[in-house]
Amino acid sequence: MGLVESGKLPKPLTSLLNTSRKYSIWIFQWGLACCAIEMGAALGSPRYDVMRLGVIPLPASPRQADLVCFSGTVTDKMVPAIRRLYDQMPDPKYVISMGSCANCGGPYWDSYSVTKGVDQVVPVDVYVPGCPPRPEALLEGIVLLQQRIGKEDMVERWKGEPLVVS
Amino acid sequence: MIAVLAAAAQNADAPVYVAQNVAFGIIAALMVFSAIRVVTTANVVHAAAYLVMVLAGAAAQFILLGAEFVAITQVMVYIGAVVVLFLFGIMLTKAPMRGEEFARRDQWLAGLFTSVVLFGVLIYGLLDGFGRSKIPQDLQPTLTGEVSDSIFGTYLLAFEAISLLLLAAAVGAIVVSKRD
Amino acid sequence: MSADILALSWDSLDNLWAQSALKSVGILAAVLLPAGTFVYLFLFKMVSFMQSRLGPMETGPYGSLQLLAEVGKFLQKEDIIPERADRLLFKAAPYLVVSTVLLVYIVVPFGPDMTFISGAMTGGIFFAVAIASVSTLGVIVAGWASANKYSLMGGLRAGGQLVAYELPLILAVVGVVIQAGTMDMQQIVHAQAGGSIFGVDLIGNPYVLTQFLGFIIFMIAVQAELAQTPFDMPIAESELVTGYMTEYTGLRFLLFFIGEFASAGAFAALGATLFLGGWAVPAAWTDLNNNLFNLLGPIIMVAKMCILGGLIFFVRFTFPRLREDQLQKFAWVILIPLSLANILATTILKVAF
Amino acid sequence: MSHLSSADVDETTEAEAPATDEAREEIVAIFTEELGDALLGSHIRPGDDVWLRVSRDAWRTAGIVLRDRAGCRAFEFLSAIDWLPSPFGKSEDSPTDERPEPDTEIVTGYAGGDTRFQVFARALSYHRKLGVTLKVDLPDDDLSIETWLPVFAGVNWHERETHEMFGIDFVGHGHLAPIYLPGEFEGHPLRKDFPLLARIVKPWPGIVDVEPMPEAEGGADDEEASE
Amino acid sequence: MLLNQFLVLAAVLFCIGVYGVIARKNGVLVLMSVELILNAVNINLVAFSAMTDSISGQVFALFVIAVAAAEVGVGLAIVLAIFRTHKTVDLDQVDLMKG
Amino acid sequence: MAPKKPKLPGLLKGMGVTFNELTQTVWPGEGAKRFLQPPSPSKGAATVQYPHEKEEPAPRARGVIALKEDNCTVCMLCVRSCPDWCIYIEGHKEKAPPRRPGGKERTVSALDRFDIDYALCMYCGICVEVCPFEAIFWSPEFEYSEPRIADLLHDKTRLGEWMETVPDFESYEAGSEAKVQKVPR
Amino acid sequence: MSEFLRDYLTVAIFAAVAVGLLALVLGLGSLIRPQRVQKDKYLTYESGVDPVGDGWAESPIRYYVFALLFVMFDVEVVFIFPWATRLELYGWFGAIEMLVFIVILSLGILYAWRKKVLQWL
Amino acid sequence: MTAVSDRQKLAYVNSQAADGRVNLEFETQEGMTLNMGPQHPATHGTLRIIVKLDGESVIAAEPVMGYMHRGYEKLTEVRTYPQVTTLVNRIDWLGSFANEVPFILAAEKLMEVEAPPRAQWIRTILFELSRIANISLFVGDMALHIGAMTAAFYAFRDREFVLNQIEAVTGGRFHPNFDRIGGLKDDLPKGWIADTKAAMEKIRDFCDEMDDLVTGNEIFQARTRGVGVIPADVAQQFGLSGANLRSSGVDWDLRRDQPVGLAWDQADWKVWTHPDGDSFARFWVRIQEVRESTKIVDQLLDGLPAGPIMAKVPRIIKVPEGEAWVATENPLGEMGYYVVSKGDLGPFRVKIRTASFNNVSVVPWVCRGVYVPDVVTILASLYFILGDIDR
Ligand code: SF4
Ligand code: SF4
Ligand code: SF4
Repeated sequence: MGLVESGKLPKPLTSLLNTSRKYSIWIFQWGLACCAIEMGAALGSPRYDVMRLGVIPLPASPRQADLVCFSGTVTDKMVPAIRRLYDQMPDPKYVISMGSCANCGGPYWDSYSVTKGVDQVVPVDVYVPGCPPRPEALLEGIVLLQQRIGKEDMVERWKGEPLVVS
Repeated sequence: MIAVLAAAAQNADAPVYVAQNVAFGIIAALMVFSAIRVVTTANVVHAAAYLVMVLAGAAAQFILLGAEFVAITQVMVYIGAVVVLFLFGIMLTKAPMRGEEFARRDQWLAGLFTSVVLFGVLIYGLLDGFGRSKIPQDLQPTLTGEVSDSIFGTYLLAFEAISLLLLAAAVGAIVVSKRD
Repeated sequence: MSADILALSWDSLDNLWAQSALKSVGILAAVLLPAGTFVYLFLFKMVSFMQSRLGPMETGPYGSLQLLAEVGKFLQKEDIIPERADRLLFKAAPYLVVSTVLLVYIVVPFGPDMTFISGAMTGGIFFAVAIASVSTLGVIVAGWASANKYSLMGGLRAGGQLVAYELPLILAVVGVVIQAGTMDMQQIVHAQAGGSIFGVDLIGNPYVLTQFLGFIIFMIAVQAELAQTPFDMPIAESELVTGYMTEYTGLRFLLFFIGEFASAGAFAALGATLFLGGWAVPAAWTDLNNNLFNLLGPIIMVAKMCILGGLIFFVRFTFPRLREDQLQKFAWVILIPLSLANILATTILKVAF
Repeated sequence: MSHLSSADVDETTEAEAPATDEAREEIVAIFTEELGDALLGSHIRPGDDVWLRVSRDAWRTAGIVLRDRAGCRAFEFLSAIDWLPSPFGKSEDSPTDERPEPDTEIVTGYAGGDTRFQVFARALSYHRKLGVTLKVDLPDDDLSIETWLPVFAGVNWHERETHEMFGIDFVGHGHLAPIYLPGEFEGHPLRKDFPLLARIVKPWPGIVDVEPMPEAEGGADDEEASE
Repeated sequence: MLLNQFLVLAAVLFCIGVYGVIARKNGVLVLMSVELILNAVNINLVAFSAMTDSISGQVFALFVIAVAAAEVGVGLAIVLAIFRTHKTVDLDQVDLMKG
Repeated sequence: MAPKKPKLPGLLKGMGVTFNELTQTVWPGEGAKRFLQPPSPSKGAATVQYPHEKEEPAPRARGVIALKEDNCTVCMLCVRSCPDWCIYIEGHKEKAPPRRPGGKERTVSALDRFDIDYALCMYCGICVEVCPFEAIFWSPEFEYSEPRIADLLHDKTRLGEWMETVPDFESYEAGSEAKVQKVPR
Repeated sequence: MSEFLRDYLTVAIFAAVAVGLLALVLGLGSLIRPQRVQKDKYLTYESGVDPVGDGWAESPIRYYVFALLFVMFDVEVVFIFPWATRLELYGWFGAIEMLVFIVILSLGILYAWRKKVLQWL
Repeated sequence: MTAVSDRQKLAYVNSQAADGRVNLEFETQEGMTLNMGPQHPATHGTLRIIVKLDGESVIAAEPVMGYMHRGYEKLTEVRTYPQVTTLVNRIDWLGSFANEVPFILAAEKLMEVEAPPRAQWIRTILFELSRIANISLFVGDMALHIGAMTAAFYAFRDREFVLNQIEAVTGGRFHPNFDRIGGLKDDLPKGWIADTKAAMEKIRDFCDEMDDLVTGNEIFQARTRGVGVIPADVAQQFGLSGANLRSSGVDWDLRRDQPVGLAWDQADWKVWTHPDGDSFARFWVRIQEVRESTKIVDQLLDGLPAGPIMAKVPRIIKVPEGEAWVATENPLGEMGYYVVSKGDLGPFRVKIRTASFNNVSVVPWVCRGVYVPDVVTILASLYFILGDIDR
């Protein structure tokens, strides 16, 4: 099988690969609710321009994505789709949970139809607080994620573990 | 295959001749294999893919024979257009993914028999008729201009007829495929 | 690579292996460089500036290493083949698309001696359009093999569109062939450099002037062949996700991606050669067979390609997209008759003068 | 809408005619004429709104009258009210506390009502520049009513929603599939007796010993917030 | 190169094509088999053209390609028409068309 | 305004718009002279390059809640009016020396725990508004993403640290009758 | 002849290089990329819901008509190209020949247009 | 509005409209079923549209929603009035402030209090600002769905100017929670008026730019003209409102025709209608509305009265018993709250009538017989917010 799992990859190469993952993150556009607009602003507004960071907001299909940002309310009806689309992304993949709704249910913590946090469905790498977080807060989350990817332990990740900083 | 070709093509003319033969052999084998797959594979789209191989092989053979223009035409019309037409046709007829249901007909044995017999007859005829006659060594690639001169000279009538034929085919096909 | 050295030693290099190796390196450079340049220069930077933002900035100075990061990333992406897909064709389709693009470059001259072929292959532009038409197959097959509805519809749309716009493309080229009287690209370049307009040969005769209609038709058709907006129905992301590429992941997707931009480069190269005078400058200025042009030629060529490429992406990010039926109608009702008329006009002028 | 209007013109009219509203009276008159006894109650807030309550059998007729006679051709919404007081206490109570004996007395709103469930709908007339709210009572043992689909096409989703949220049946609708909730969801969330589990499970944060309100304390620390 | 090597190749393709025409159920596949046959013919034509160093063979090959294109167009149109009426392209099941 | 009759074909006009933006970004400014200057896209673009420079959020921006611990009297008003139940306060009563010399000894409430769960908070500001003792304030800070959700629960030390970032209240536009308040430092 | 064949040998080599290179890159990728099986990973993507139907649905007939017209014109182009290179030689005669040819084929488009197959069905 | 009084036509419309409820049994029919959504770029996030295709033309389209259903109406029953105010911000998340206003007005109506003039003017200004923020995004979004990507970037860029102004006064870019029963939470900060006027200037430039880039573009027109025509009768039947209604030729704007006590009547502005009822009309009307809004804001800023921003209301708000319906002309269309109070701290029942729910219910009717790309055009031109549909 792969070189990475067997741990045969030399260290410099690992960090090179980490760096390239760090600077090339294709983000899957999936807006769920209000936060999606702020995500859209972060991705689409010239003022924030996430492309500067190497985050490319091109793919509309999970198959080409590295990062998915769950921005908004996760409802029980949506959960299967979220899980499936997350599954359909190719490894290595990262998840940002944006906004109180995705973190914890937020304003709808007591609602009958809202899931209390996207982390009950998929593993989350970075939580961005806010309701909605301003676009720069999302950028901060992305920068944080990039820092962590840069130092990430590939072996763990290749096994499908959540992001581990070595 | 390229290695052999390249090695052979390095020197003077005569080895090129050998290289041509080698190339012919390889391409021919590929063509025959693909042709067989065309008529045996269960999946129609695969059959089309194999057909592409046969057609490309034929184009390569044309190149070997110095008929550049025909070869490019083969690529353009057959691969670029006719196969696309086939693919559209296949998709229009709901090509089943694994087309077991569309395998052989009952008379496939008869078909096999016919073609084997036919093959025997043909081979006999060919060997008998052309023996070891060779394609001239100093074969020159045909220039497009010559083809053109021939079309617009000797075969002018045929050329115009082709246009009529194409028109007729287009009209016919539109009539047939348009239900209302 | 230094074209100078290459050119000097070209004849003495009788060793086929060395030649082939050099040519292979050359073609890779010819394909990947324009593709990379186009992606970085146009997709990342020019478009960003058009949208009053900056594009990649963090990866290397001004984001110049972004492309390397992309490749490195895609190398590590998992390769998913959907279980319902047709594995064989699913895998084969990207090869088909990319390699046909590669072959188009063969006939493009980059200098008086900077060609991949000798003059014996006379197919020239005819060869190029024939090969380019094969990539249609790749797209349709990719759409079909993914067993996905978006892909299938995207593939079909792409097929329908590519065939519809191939005709105006080819017919626009015919005008040039009539004017030059040859299909060989090198000779077309020389014909333009050495030509004259109304007896004035100061600027040669770049066919963009005499074949302006042809040029416009050619560029429109190229836009459609590349499936760029306003003709990007096959990958219309607001309807079909990413069309025929929807199911492709990782490297295979990257191949399509490279293929897209490499073919943008290829068509830009064809356009530059056919209409802008290729690697040459007007012959009145200098002696074209000067060895210098083996060095300058590629540079001039790339510059001209960038002009056309810039135009392509400029249009792409300005316009909305047409609907599939409008697109077909445009091709059949306007472009093809127009290009036929262009041929006839060129014929009459050619014969009359 | 007297007390809200900022235009002085309205204030003068308010002064002149505080209690009559001819346009809305006319609506009531139309309904009385068309429906007769089936019009069970009506309520007018002058210058603001009109409520009408019709009998269940006349529901669709009332809709057609509303549309064609009253000219309210623009459909606004259709929904229902569960008049049962919440068994989980009021919003200021702690949901986790021991709650008092639930109050089951049903008090209905404008235009009256007899039963727990009431369906109400509203349409707007562009000519008259007013809207009309229609109400209808549903008996507890038969939560069903004629569909309004032939009256307003747009009612389709509203009836589906009401069906899902209250469990009310719309006879003749034909496709009362769930509209919001996943298929496996049980219960009708907008009924008052539908519990919000999260509120019951989580301890109410306000129960720890409480400093008296600043007003009550009487100026010990007089830096109140501005409002 | 021998002339016969091309001719034999053509013969092989021809026979495979004939087999396909007879044995395949799917109408589209039958048409593909016909293409095989026509290709065999083309190879023959070009080979003879090279042998005799005359251009006519190639011109004829071009004409054959043109005719083949027309043939596929009409043939497929017919297959499609059959598919529309019979919802199948299985030639065994559309025998009634053979009248 | 009816759409003006286009003098140019709309396609060309559109290209003009984008082309104009392109030049504006690369060579910001007015007039033809700017083209002589070296291109400076980072000035011309609307972009604020986040990790290197930050935009200035409005002083009223609701970024994070800061706690002035000394002012809190554990009255629990904020807790009870929070729609999300995301403030957790625990306190106990303490005897404190009299406020004025000679006064009687008072009972004050000391704060044991003051946590706000920013994973749940909906940033509505109700708590800040109801607090009668000016103990909590909005700060426009927004950079506190966390890789672990538990870290989004800020305890009173962390909340106290935000206090430094609370901006002063601005004055009001003319015609206002509201009075400007002070942030206790 | 050998020059000619050598040119096409270049073509073959390029094709081989293309395929080889792509295969090489893919092979390289397979050395380092992860392979993790997840429940729904290999399911066809359909906006996150269960795929409906079999994905190979019937597609509209008009694509076929377009492709058909394309084939007709493609064949025409094949004849135009050699003619274009030699036009100078043929003069008015050649021009008229081609005019007739093109006009006859354009009748095809005209017919299709009249039959409304170029409109969206 | 168009003259539609004869009964016959009405009957016809009714039968037509009833046809519009498709309620597909998708598995059994002929043809190809295409899912757009819940994750699909065309559906603003999480709407799902099941499209039944014959080739490329749509036999039937059925929206499936609920992927964003957050249970507002239930949650309002367990929250107090201030808490509900902040909650309803999030219904139409682009025009948040506009969501608060009708609810607050309904509560005020029941309590019989009235906000002071200055508060009403500021309310109106913020209301129009949220309309601009909302619709300018629509402009870019619609262009994006038709393929003109750059327009979306411009929309996002110029929208920021408005958002900045909203944030400067309310503290939230999106969810202001600024309205209070009886007035406003706070007054305008210093310098805000001048900044806002500058922003309005920018927005007008933006409208002109969009006219050049998008509206006048021949391709855009070809894609939108005659696509998704909704006649006035059908629009009323389905309860369409807002620009969707006005673009069908119905001259109806709640701001003018049923003023609820804000300051719209103090400004000079115009209600735009368009006779065509197609996607282009909807786009065009909305652009004009942005222009009108900038005018309203400018005029109101000039004449802003001095005074308090809060009426006398008790500190703890209990709303007396009664029922009230208040609807305002929100960016998306008519948004109304039917508030039933029983005299508690919180409302007894709130029926939220959102514009998008009705606007989208016309989709099955209007999407029959169009092509797949037109579905996207129509959805984009109807302009809905998922939260506004599902609540
Ligand atoms: S966290 Fe707030 S802004 Fe984000 S989706 Fe939830 S309610 Fe909307
Ligand atoms: S801002 Fe709102 S949700 Fe957050 S702690 Fe304060 S009251 Fe609770
Ligand atoms: S923060 Fe304010 S409201 Fe909350 S407990 Fe402390 S003093 Fe009371």
